[in-house]
Amino acid sequence: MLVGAVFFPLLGAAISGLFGRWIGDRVAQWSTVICMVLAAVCGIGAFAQVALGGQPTTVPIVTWMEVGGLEASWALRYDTLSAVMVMMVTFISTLIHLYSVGYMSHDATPYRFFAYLSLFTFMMLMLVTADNLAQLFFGWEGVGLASYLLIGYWYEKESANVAAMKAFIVNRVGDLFFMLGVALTFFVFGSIEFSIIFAAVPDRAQDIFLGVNALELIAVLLFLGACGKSAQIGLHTWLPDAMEGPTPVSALIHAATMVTAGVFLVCRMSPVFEFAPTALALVTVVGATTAFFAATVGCVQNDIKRVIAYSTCSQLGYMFFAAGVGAYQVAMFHLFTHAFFKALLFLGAGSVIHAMSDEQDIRKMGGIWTKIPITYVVMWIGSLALAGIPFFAGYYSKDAILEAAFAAHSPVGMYAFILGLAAAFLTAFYSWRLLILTFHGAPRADAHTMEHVHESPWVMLFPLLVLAAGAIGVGYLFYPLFIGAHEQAFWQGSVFTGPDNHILHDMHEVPGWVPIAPAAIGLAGIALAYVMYMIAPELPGRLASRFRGLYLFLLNKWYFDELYDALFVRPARRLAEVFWKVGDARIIDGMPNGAADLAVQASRGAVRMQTGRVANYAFAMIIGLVIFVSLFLIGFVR
Amino acid sequence: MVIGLAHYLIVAAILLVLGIFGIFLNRKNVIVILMSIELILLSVNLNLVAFSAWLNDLAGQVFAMFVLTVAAAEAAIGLAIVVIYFRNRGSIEVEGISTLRG
Amino acid sequence: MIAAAAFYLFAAILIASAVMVVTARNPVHSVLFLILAFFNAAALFLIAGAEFLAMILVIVYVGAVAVLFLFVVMMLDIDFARLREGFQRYAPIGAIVGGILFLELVLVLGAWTFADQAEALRIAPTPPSPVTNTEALGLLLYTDYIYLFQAAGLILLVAMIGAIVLTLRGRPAMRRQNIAVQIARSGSVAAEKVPVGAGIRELGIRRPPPPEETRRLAEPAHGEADHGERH
Amino acid sequence: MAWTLALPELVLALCGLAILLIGVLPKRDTFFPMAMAVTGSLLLAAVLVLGQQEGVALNGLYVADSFSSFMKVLALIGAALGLLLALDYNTRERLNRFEYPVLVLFATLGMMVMISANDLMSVYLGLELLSLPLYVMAAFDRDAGRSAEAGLKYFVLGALASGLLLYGASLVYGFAGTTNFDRLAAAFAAQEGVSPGVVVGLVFVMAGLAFKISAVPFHMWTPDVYEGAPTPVTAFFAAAPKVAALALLARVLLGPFADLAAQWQQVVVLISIASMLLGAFAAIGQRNLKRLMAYSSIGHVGYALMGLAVVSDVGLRGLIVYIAIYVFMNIGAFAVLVAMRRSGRAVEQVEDLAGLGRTDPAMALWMAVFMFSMAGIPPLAGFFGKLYVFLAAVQGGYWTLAVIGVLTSVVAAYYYLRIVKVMYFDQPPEAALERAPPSLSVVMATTGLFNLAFCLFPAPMLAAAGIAAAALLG
Amino acid sequence: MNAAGFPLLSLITFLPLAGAAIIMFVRGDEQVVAQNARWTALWTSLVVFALSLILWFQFDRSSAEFQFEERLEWLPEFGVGYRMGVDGISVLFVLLSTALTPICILASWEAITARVREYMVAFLVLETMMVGMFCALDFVIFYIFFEGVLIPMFLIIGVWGGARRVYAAFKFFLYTLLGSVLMLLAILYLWYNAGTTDIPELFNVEVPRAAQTWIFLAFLASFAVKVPMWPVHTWLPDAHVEAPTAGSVILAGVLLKMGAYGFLRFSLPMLPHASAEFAPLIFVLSIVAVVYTSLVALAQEDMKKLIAYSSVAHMGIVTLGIFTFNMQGLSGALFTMLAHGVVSGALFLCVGVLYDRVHSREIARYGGLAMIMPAYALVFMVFTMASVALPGTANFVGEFLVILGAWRVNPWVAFGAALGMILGAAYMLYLYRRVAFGRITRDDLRRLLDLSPREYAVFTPLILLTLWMGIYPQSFLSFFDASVAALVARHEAALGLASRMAGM
Repeated sequence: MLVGAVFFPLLGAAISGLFGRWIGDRVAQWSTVICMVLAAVCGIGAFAQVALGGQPTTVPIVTWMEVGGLEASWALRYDTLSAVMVMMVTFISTLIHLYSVGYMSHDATPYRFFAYLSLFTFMMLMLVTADNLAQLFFGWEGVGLASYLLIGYWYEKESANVAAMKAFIVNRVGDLFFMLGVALTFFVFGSIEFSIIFAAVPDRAQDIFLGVNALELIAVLLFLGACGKSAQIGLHTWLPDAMEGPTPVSALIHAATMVTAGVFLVCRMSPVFEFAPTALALVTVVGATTAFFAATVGCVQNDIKRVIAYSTCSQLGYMFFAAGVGAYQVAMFHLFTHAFFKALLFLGAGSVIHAMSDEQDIRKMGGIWTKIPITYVVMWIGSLALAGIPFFAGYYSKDAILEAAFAAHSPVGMYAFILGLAAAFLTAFYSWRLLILTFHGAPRADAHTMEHVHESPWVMLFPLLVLAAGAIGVGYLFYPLFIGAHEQAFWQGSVFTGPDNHILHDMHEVPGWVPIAPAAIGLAGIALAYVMYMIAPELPGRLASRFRGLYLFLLNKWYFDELYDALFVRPARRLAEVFWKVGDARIIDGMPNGAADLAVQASRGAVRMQTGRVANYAFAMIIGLVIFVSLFLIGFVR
Repeated sequence: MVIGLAHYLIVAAILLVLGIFGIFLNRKNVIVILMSIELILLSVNLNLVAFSAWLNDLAGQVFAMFVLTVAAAEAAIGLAIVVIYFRNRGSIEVEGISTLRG
Repeated sequence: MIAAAAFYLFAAILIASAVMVVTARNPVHSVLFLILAFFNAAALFLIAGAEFLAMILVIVYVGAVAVLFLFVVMMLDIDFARLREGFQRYAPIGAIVGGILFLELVLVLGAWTFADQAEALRIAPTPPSPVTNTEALGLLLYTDYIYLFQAAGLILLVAMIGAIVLTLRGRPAMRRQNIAVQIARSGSVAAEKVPVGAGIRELGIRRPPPPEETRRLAEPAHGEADHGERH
Repeated sequence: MAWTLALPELVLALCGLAILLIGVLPKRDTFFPMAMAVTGSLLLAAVLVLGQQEGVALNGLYVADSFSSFMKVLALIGAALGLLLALDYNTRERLNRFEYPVLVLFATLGMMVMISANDLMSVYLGLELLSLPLYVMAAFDRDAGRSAEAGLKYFVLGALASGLLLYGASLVYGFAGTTNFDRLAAAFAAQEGVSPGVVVGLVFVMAGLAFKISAVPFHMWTPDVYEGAPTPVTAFFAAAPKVAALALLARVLLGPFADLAAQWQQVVVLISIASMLLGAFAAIGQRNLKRLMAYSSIGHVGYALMGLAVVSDVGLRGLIVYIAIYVFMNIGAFAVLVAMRRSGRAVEQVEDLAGLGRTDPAMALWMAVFMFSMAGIPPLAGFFGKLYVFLAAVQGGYWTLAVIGVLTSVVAAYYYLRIVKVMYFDQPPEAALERAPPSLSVVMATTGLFNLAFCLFPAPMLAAAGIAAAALLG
Repeated sequence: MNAAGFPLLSLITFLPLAGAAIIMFVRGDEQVVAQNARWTALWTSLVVFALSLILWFQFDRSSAEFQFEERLEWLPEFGVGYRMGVDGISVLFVLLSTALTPICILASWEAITARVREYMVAFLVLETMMVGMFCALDFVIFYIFFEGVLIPMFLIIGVWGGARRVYAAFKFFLYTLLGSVLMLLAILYLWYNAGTTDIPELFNVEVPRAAQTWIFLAFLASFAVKVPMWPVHTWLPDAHVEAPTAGSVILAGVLLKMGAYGFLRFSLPMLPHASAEFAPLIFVLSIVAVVYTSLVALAQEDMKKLIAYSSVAHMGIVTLGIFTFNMQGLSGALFTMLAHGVVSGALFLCVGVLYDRVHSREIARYGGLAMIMPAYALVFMVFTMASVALPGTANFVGEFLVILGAWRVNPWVAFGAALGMILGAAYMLYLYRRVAFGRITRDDLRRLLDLSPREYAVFTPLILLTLWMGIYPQSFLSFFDASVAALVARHEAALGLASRMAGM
């Protein structure tokens, strides 16, 4: 069962990917779906056994590499942390597979899509069940690959290809630091296996490396790696572009699972982070900044999926600063709930796009809520959960995060709290901006499109409904386990909290206004959106022209892409050109070519002596003779 | 005033240098070049004879003898080559019409 | 004293005529000065006591080699004027190199001493007075040096072969009597006009060709081979 | 009696005389049988040399030892192979006069006298016995202006060189008191200092010998004569006489003048470096194959001299091995040159080889083997030649020599490669080269296989060379 | 005798020559000859490969000693002998060579139509030289094989190469020759110094400190060119671009390894002090190689040239790993060599597939191939990902270990090496995007056929190998574990560093 949860998706991927062309699209699709269902069953079983049943275990498979003290094995480490992830991933992935059957029905090569999707799931499972950093990195990069493939799934679209590449390369920047973090871990601990590392952390707490605390450095490096995968500010640029992929991909990868890998990593490495307060502060600051930054950008975007993408980015920021203040469990909880409602939002958006004949610009939508009521409803549910409206899933987790930030009683905690509140406001605002622009008002699409607006087939709606149920219920259901009363029994130490870390306790002690504030502020955001887009639709345009600078700043995502382009991409290209055309062709090749020229010159010189004249030849002989005689005599005199 | 060995040797050295000088001077005229070489050989013989006399050793004269013989043979061959060269080129000029160079 | 005077006289003439050999405008004069030089060298040999060599020098060199030179110079119809061109151009540098060489040689030769064990090293000491120079040489040549003597003989043989192979031409033009053809021949005797100068060309001797012909002749081997065939 | 020691020379001389006698009988086309007879005589002499005893004979003028045996056999084989190259070519070019093999025979006899020389007089006479036939052979195509010009240039410079050698010999004789090598060696060994006259004389002698091996700066005749002389003659020039002259140089320098090593060594080093450099660079732009081979041979002599310059048994052994391998590479390469014919005409430009890899794969293969071998690329024989001289240089600590040696070998590799390139990379012209005649194919295959297979069994030759070197160094 | 009971290594080495001889003597119609030559070459190489598998199974992985040793007298008085043997470091390279050769022959099946017989002969000779080089246990024998490789490779590039083949062939030949002749001098010095050229014996000979520097530089001249390290790498792109596909495969797959192998086999064990002294220089050069050539690769417009530059970058990782002198670094370097041999060879084959069809290597000429040739696109993707060292593929293990090893020496070095991760991804994905993705730009591309069964046969083993090496590298790592450990131990003992290292 434990093994099955991980490897069924691989089986599905292999069947679909290798034989998809021969067995036909339908067989390929359904074989992957069946495999996923099996995996989900196993995943839930594993969750029950490991997390609920309290039997953490490690399934060794085979030694991967063993080089002079470095040991890395293929093994499945099942503790609560990974069991939660396994269950969530398999479950949501199954739903999304199902959804895709409908969504991709008009595609040319669905077997390929499903193979990628299953492959991704497998990689993600490898990531979460890794028992050492190398295997984690395997999954880490594997999801990167799958993400690359899926973003670039419509490879005929140039923008999709560029986005895919960008995703991979930006991720690689993070991976670079991850890799260095692994190297340093090995250097410090002599091992990269979690069990050994965690056991040795306290002993190594005072190690100094390059003048800094080694654990701090490890934590920072790993966090930088996590930033790449989880699209934190600075390395976030790939995530909005990744929306070029099919919508189920965005739902699965760029909302529910892959992007949360960074959060997972921080939680997984919590024993190290706990001994690295500075690193944690960094995590908090970065997380909070991202939460706010992404929310501001989300407010002005016009692409339905991009808005949700920035929202994802923002929510990831929440998770990070939760982890940053030491509330890993809270971070995981938000991760868990977020997976449901964000997948729901994306799939809902997909349903909208599907209905609107692949239109993604919300300015060209509107007035369709009657035509696709189920989608409309689930989008509402998702948005409510996202905005942290009480009793929806998001409420429990988001509230907890802000409480934790407040309870940290530190400057960075307060910074996170304030920005988190602001982001909550913005979140609510853009969520309703989206809802209103998409579904209400006068139809802004052309008549032809409007005629075709239709509700999605059941195979797509079913997952939506299940997720909607999740978005409503999981918060309440799992609150006690994740951060509530049964927290200790549930985590069983798979998330480490230091002896001085009482944040889970402290967060229940915060002043009364703190738990209410997010919900209140969320409602305020909704209200503002309602005013601006429902009551006075001309207001946004006026504001935009009034604060043109700010608007453009936000619309252009704080000019990050332009900055990177000017800072890295273009210099790199120019440098490449210079290295090639000047460095290689002129300077380095100039040496051998110049030497060859010299040789030819020397040859000409040597041949010029060969005049064909006997007297000259004799002359040369005599001169040679005289020189030698002179040499002798000089030597002799000396 | 006694005639020393050095006198002979210096006469021979002068002949040698003259022979060499002759090769440069008569760049084009092969026959004179051949004669210059004869001068060189003459200087050698003068050397050998002088040494032979001063060392009281006949080996030098024997050597000179062989040199004479070979020089004669050499001259014969040389002149034969000059003749065929002249037949082919219509001149014994070895400068301007040299086809072998580079 | 007389010997010294004679030495200086002969040496002076020798050097003077050597200078003339290399500087004379006319090769015929050069040969004649060469002969003079040989005579004087023979005299120097005599003073040094090498009578046989002196005789040989006169007989072999003057009698054979120099005459051979003369013969060739006369036989080949040479445009001497052209050969003098560029005569002076390289003289200075040649003189410098020659001068250096000469100075070095003087430096070295002046330092001659009787080698330490030269007495013992001698292979063929000059025999005491009753034996004449010729006799002594003869004894040596035919006994101790028989190996080299034979080698020298072979060299002369090779020289002969070489001279023949290079210069002797078969004479296809020389009519041998072919009786069968003569008997089979019918009709009258035909008179044939022989081109002027053909005879001398058959000997392989030609006038210097005009410039354009020079170029043609300068071409590689095959053209020449054809040419040779035509005779 | 002592003269039996010189039996090979005597037999060869007698054979030569006999062949000459038979040859002058008025008969048509005696070239081929005479050539065969001479080849037979050369091989007979080689057999006799192998059975030769060691010792000094003929009033100290002649020496036979392992060194001389090795070099003589090498020279005889080189000469025999060189003669084989001429069989077809001379017939086609109407040079098929019987004097040619006879001249080869006497030249070879001259080499043997040189190799066995134990006296400056023997040196001179051997040298002349070698040189005179060579002068004649260079001009052998007497109706070709180039051949005559080559002969003339060779003769004039050769005569000058032997004049210098003689002058040097006379100085040595005068200042040391004898011309016999053993006595000279004994004298120098006993003496404290040495008279400058001897040293200057030695330089003159070296100049004369350097001329024969065409070492810089006494090389100037080489390209012109190689180009002008008929190709088989060039092949002959490039192989056997070099063996003899190098052997003689080694014997003179390491025999009587071994104790003056300090004096002559620097000259040999300079000559060696200059030769390597010139051989590497001057050939780069050459288009005429024979000229190219001339420069190449200058370079090879430079490498061989490196073995001499280090004055050690390893060095001498390197020299011996080098020259032995050189002979086989060179004869092979010239076999290809001799075989180059297009539309009945002999051709000799590099471009004429174009596309040979397609039109005549066997010939191209052998040529490639020779070229790579000359470039010193393992596993071909040429590499081993270089290996041993470099080893000697490194052992002696002559880093300058060694480094210049390896660098020039890279430069030289360029032009060898160029030939391979022309053969294999370029398109064949309209009219392909004619197929090689059987006699040449045999020579190519023999020498080619030698070059290929040398790496398998290098030990026997090295052992023989070791013995030879030991014999010379005592 | 040895573990196999018969002279296995010699057989593996020289069997191809026998095949070449057979091919040479085949006569007849050109087509028939060509076909016979192909089959003979293929079977010969397959038999050789099968024989070499004995090494795989019978090699004692726990021992650092040389195994399957053979000894024959060759030049006894010089202390030179014909000695063959493999240890953990070399055994896998023998296998790599023997495995790549049949693949190359198969890959040239239809690509080479002119002078097939000569081509196959050249290839088999090349195989002999490669295998011999890795087996040689005598320095002189090693050198002979090391340089002997140049001859067949020169011909392969020059005769069957592209437009600028002459320039490329000469550059390749002279560049590498220049390097290796300097090494020859160093070999001669060692030879003279030790009186033997037996490699195991030379390990025990202490080379004077002053001489070590010079010898190291001479070795560096040779191996750096062969590797190739920056800045002597420029011959490689030219050679790769002009060489026929199979030639590039061998060049990238095996020949580049010869330099790194040389470092491992000679520089490190024989010259420990100089190696340690020069390690910083090597690091700098390696990192420059990684960054610089990666950037240059980014600007390329020719597929092969791009992959060639990527090879330089990867070899930079290798040299870096070697000079870390620790287990991880060295093992990583070795593993990267093997992985790079498979992966970049396969990448060249991928280019070859296109070249055979379109006769162009210009990237801009292609686009949207994923649509027309899905199987090809998949294969290409696998190797692209392997080239960017995605975990689970062969390259990752090596690169990972090198970075780990490098960190132990100097974090900044590790950082430099890791920069290659980003740049490598950039240029490889950029290439893939332009070739396989995007719209189909030209109509003639629409008519292209997907992989043929023969091409499947070429790629399948390589894909399997790539994944195998990525997923279960232990079966390869275990081969050289003992040998590398011995190497590290020897190095540390020589430097007297053992105590210091233990403390870390």
